[in-house]
Amino acid sequence: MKTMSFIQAVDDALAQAMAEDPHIIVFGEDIPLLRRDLLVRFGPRRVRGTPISESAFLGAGVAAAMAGLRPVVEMYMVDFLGVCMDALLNHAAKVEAFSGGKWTAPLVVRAPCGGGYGDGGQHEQSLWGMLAHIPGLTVIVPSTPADAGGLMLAALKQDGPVIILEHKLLSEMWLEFLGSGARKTVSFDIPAGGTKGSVPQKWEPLPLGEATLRRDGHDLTIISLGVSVHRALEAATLLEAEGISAGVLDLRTVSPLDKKTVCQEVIKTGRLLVVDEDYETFGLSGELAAVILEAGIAFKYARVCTQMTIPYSRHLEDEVLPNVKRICTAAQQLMK
Amino acid sequence: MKTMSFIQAVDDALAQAMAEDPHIIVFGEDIPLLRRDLLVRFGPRRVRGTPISESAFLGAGVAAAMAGLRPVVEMYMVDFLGVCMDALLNHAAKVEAFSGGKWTAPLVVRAPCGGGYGDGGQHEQSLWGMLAHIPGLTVIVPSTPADAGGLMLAALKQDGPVIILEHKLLSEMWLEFLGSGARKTVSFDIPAGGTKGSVPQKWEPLPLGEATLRRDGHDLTIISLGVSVHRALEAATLLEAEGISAGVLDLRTVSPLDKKTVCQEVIKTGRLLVVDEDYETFGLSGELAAVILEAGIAFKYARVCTQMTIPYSRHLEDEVLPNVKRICTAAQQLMK
Amino acid sequence: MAPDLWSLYALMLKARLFEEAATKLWYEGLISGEMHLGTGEEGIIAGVVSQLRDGDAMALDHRGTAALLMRGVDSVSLLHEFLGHPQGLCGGMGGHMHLFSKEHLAASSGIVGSAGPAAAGFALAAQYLHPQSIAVAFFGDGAMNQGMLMESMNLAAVWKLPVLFVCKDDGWGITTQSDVSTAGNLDDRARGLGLLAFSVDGVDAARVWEIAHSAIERIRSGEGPVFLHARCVHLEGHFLGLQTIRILRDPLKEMPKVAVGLTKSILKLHGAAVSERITGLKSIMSSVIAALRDPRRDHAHDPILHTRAALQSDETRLKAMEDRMEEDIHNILITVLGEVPS
Amino acid sequence: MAPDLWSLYALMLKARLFEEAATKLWYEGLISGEMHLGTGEEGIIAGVVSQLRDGDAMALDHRGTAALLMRGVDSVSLLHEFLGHPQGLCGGMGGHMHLFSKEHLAASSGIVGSAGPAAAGFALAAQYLHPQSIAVAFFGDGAMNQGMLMESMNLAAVWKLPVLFVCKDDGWGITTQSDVSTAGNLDDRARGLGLLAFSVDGVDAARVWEIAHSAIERIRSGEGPVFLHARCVHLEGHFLGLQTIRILRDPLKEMPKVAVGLTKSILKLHGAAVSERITGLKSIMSSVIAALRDPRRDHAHDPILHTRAALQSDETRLKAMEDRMEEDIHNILITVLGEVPS
Ligand SMILES: Cc1ncc(C[n+]2csc(CCOP(=O)(O)OP(=O)(O)O)c2C)c(N)n1
Ligand SMILES: Cc1ncc(C[n+]2csc(CCOP(=O)(O)OP(=O)(O)O)c2C)c(N)n1
Ligand SMILES: [Mg+2]
Ligand SMILES: [Mg+2]
Repeated sequence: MKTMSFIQAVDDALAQAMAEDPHIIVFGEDIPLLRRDLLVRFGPRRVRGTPISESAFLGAGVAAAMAGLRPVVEMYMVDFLGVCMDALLNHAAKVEAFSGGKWTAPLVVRAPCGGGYGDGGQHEQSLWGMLAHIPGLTVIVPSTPADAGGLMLAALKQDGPVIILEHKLLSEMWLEFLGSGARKTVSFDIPAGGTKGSVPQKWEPLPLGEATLRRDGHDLTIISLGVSVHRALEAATLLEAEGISAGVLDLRTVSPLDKKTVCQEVIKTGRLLVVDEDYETFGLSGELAAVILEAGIAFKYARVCTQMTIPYSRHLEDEVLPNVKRICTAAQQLMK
Repeated sequence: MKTMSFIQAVDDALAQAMAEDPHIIVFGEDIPLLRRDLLVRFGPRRVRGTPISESAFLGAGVAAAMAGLRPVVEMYMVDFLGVCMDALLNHAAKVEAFSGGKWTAPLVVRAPCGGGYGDGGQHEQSLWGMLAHIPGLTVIVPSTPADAGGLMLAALKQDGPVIILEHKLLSEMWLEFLGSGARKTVSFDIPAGGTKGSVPQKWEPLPLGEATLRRDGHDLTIISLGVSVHRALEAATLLEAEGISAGVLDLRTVSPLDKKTVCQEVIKTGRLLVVDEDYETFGLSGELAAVILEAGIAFKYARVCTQMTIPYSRHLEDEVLPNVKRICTAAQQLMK
Repeated sequence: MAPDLWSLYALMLKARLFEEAATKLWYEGLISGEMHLGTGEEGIIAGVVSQLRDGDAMALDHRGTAALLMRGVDSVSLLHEFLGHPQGLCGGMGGHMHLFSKEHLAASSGIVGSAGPAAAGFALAAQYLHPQSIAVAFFGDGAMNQGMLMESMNLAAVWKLPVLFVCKDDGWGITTQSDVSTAGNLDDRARGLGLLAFSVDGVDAARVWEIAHSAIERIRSGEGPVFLHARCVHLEGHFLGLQTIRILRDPLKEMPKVAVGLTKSILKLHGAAVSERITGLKSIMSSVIAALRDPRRDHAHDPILHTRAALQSDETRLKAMEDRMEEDIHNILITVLGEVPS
Repeated sequence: MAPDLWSLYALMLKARLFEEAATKLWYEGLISGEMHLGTGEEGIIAGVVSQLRDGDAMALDHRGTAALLMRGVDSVSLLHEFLGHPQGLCGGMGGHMHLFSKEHLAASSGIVGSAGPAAAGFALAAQYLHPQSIAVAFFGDGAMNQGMLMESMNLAAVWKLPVLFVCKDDGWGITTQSDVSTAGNLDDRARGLGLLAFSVDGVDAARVWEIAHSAIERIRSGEGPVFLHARCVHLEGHFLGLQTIRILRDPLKEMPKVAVGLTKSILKLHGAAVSERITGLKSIMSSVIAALRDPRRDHAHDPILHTRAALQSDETRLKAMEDRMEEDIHNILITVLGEVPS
């Protein structure tokens, strides 16, 4: 077993795939610098920088995928999908349906997401709930290096459009690039288990739509993803001391959702606490409630999510994003 | 009591407000023709056509609202918000938070939505689930002329951004414009109760975030909005004949959601059937499940929504959009 | 090089007859939704599409029918698609605004401007997979104001992508005239985005062919994208049943529907000063009058008649061709409608 | 008309001292997130903002600090905001990329290009509410490739909106040089969108003032939008701690971090041919070397030094002004930091 950082793992899996499949190309703003290792290994033809025009290059990625390439299109941050949502909503996600199943757009969109380092509300969103609302998109949110690499590989073998959201707190590269690299005076609440970890000798694709149980528990089930998985695990340890046994299920993919495992775990405990860094309403936390109710399961439910625009102030931000304290309080409530 | 068509009601309420408040202006593509009555009454200064550049004019609407106007910005169809989602996601919805509550963007976005007339998957979406996911937006989906007018007036008095989605099947104007006006050979499943109805002598704003019970029932509660309310009412009549008493709650506003009434009704019947023309996953139907569970209510749950890209073929389309038959079947299942 | 007028004529006629048939079916209610015809722009489409080869791609807008037919998509499967038939080109899932043929590397979209990014993406794939292949984007003058289209011109220019951007300029976007919605000059705009720009009158398919020919040669040789600005007139207006056109064609029937509201609005208490209301009324009238004066009513703008005139000397061959094509479309209709349960 | 050099200098110096103070606080970890300075573009900002009046609006990008200070936003409340303090301009909710002052009709945004639509909207409101007021959009050269910005130029032109579009062209978008990302010519592009276009070297605040002055007169008189293309050099690069700048300033420390990965990538099995890998390596090196040759290292590009040179003859006044302003910023720091619990 090797050890890798989160971003190393994604890039390493991508590099492995690029070595095998010459159809994979990578482009986005500043990519020559940001993916310089890939550029040097695979050459400037396959690793390209783009103008600041997301609608053009994401839209081009969709069509290039239809025409036989396998583009990995990088967005600077998931928040900026606002300027080019059309390419995903009305094109990538619909090609397969529109063509009567005869044509697909196998592109991978890579975007940093998430907050906790003080960049403010236009740069720290999660938005996977919004993206997963669109039929035809696969949405991946890994929480560990091993998952990040394995899911990247799976994305590159998928027959339709896939979005991989990489949390900036898990990525030393992003934090260093966004300013921490120049100063030792800031520190963020970075989950160790997510930023570094063991990875397989050779990458194998992980199945898409399979959640994984990070911790077993019999009193309540915490379902989460991304950085929040680590917050949930921390909370579960604290809760254990209080005699509450909390399981933690890591979804890994938002869409497709692993309904089977979700239901199985909630049946076990009868209590669900969703911990979701994305906005609370009309998103993942609601969908989980629906899916379990549809299965005819009776359970108690609570959620800890982001309820408003993320504040700039580090202090306010930490309160607004799901934190260990909020998770513990919600869990205690749920046990009453 | 007067009688008006759905679109007449919206335009009439808007005209009443424009007569009172000179800060209201209206713009969008082809608006001089589409809102010709408003143009003639209020002059070309207040009713303007725009180039086909949604990002520019929706974004301009946000800033114009911040600077003291009250723009009503029209999108040709809600689907096209894909090209300019940024203006709502990262600007309109966030001004208030970003400014520490000191500044708001009171604009009203008007957009036709919905399917059932054969325009295909890029032109018949609902998307309110996606929009309501964004904190800071008010999302309105009226189902009758009286509500449409009253809610339009309320939107024009609101202190932040509001989106009103007007279902094309409820709007003779849109159907006529989109082609039916030229041929008598097509007919759609248009709900009579939604397209014409009595309206107040003078418009008063309706409260935002208040659902209304269209039909009382004690076996199950159907929660719906827009055209689907009428489908639900039709289904409820059929169900009654089978001895199933179904209530129908019309949400009217998606965000803010009338949690109180929603919970109250579901407590009454213990069964919830959501009928939602928007995409099924990660949207309204899930949020309703979550809200009721959070209130600690135990209930049975099912949903009839749009599960995939809407097909062009009228036949397939009718199966994919929530229809009376699917509603009845789901209700019967829920009673088992 | 000179184009073969006969084959250009054949391509145009084929599309015209097909779209005329579709028009009938639409009026009969057998085709649902909106219906945007390409009648009037066939000169542009034929002049460009006739030069495409295997491996070339097309990104189409809401008027993609003619381009697909001329590129060789089967008429029966296309008509099936219009009727929402499971055997249609897209299994009835797409309809006339969302036509896709993987075999022909052709994709349509109803989102104005999206042909730009799509063509850039097809061209990017061509750079890797089929050097010397190109991608064509077809779009209207209204689309030139859509950001993503301008962005994609810049992208194509900096990446030297093999794209021919074809603007079919009919001077309108639905009911809005371009001179009130488009500032500056489209050719300058394209040049400011790094493209070579050429202008042509699309009524003359042969002239389009010639200009497109040299543009495409340039593009194939890797010298980067070109902008082809081609004027045209859409003979049926924006889409079938467009209100302003209806008013023109049947004023007695259609005018009252419109006039009642307008008159009321002129008289309503509260509102703009009377003078401003009159200005408003005038501006609406002028858009109807503009449609009246619309060159679409002048046969001189029909590219099919234009090319036909040049072929008229060989009347026998012309008649034979026209008869054959009429029979073809007749057979297609029989094939397709024969199956449709009445 | 001629500008008052002393007041231009005072505006620029105020912003510079403030941003230098902010830099220190950022390095000390008291300011979170990214930090984009406007140091180097003060000549452009001062030349334009000094001409704004009550009722005029500003749409700002990620470098809005200088413009807000020069427009009269209180320094203390701005610094409080940077520190995330509840008494900050935005209650600590916005931070340096999302600064809003309703009183000054000024709004910033971190979304590249969004200053275009925002300025168009402010100008639209001005048309109704404060005729003769104008809106200014400040944005970079990279933003010129963003569709919504180009769209908004066209919109402003067809609606004759009173907007001054100011492109602060530093030749870079983060680590990408504009000559590889921008095709054509920005002035032509703006003209193709219906705008008048002027070019100026932003190091010379007085020259900016003059050109902006005539542009703004024109705009106030209702003749429509103008594009002002002003070159500048960002003395600190894209944002504080930019990697390429770090490598330049401390190669012994920073280079190994980068070099290890690059060397490995050169040697890895499977991948491009060696020649291509070398090309790739060269292209990365050249972006570092471009930063090395970057004019930002040349003091001749500092607008503050440029204007100072013209004032040097009156050394006493200059010293008095500089001393006073340094004291001001010192006091501001004391006020603000005095409250921050250490
Ligand atoms: C993004 C978007 N905005 C608006 C529309 C509605 N719409 C459909 S066609 C059209 C006019 C297009 O004009 P032009 O590009 O000139 O093409 P033409 O119809 O004249 O051929 C508009 C506004 C749309 N489909 N997509
Ligand atoms: C829509 C969007 N895309 C990408 C980014 C990331 N980004 C922030 S600043 C920047 C570069 C902007 O370049 P320019 O407009 O020239 O301004 P400069 O920083 O050079 O002053 C980029 C790409 C963003 N914030 N928004
Ligand atoms: Mg047109
Ligand atoms: Mg720049």
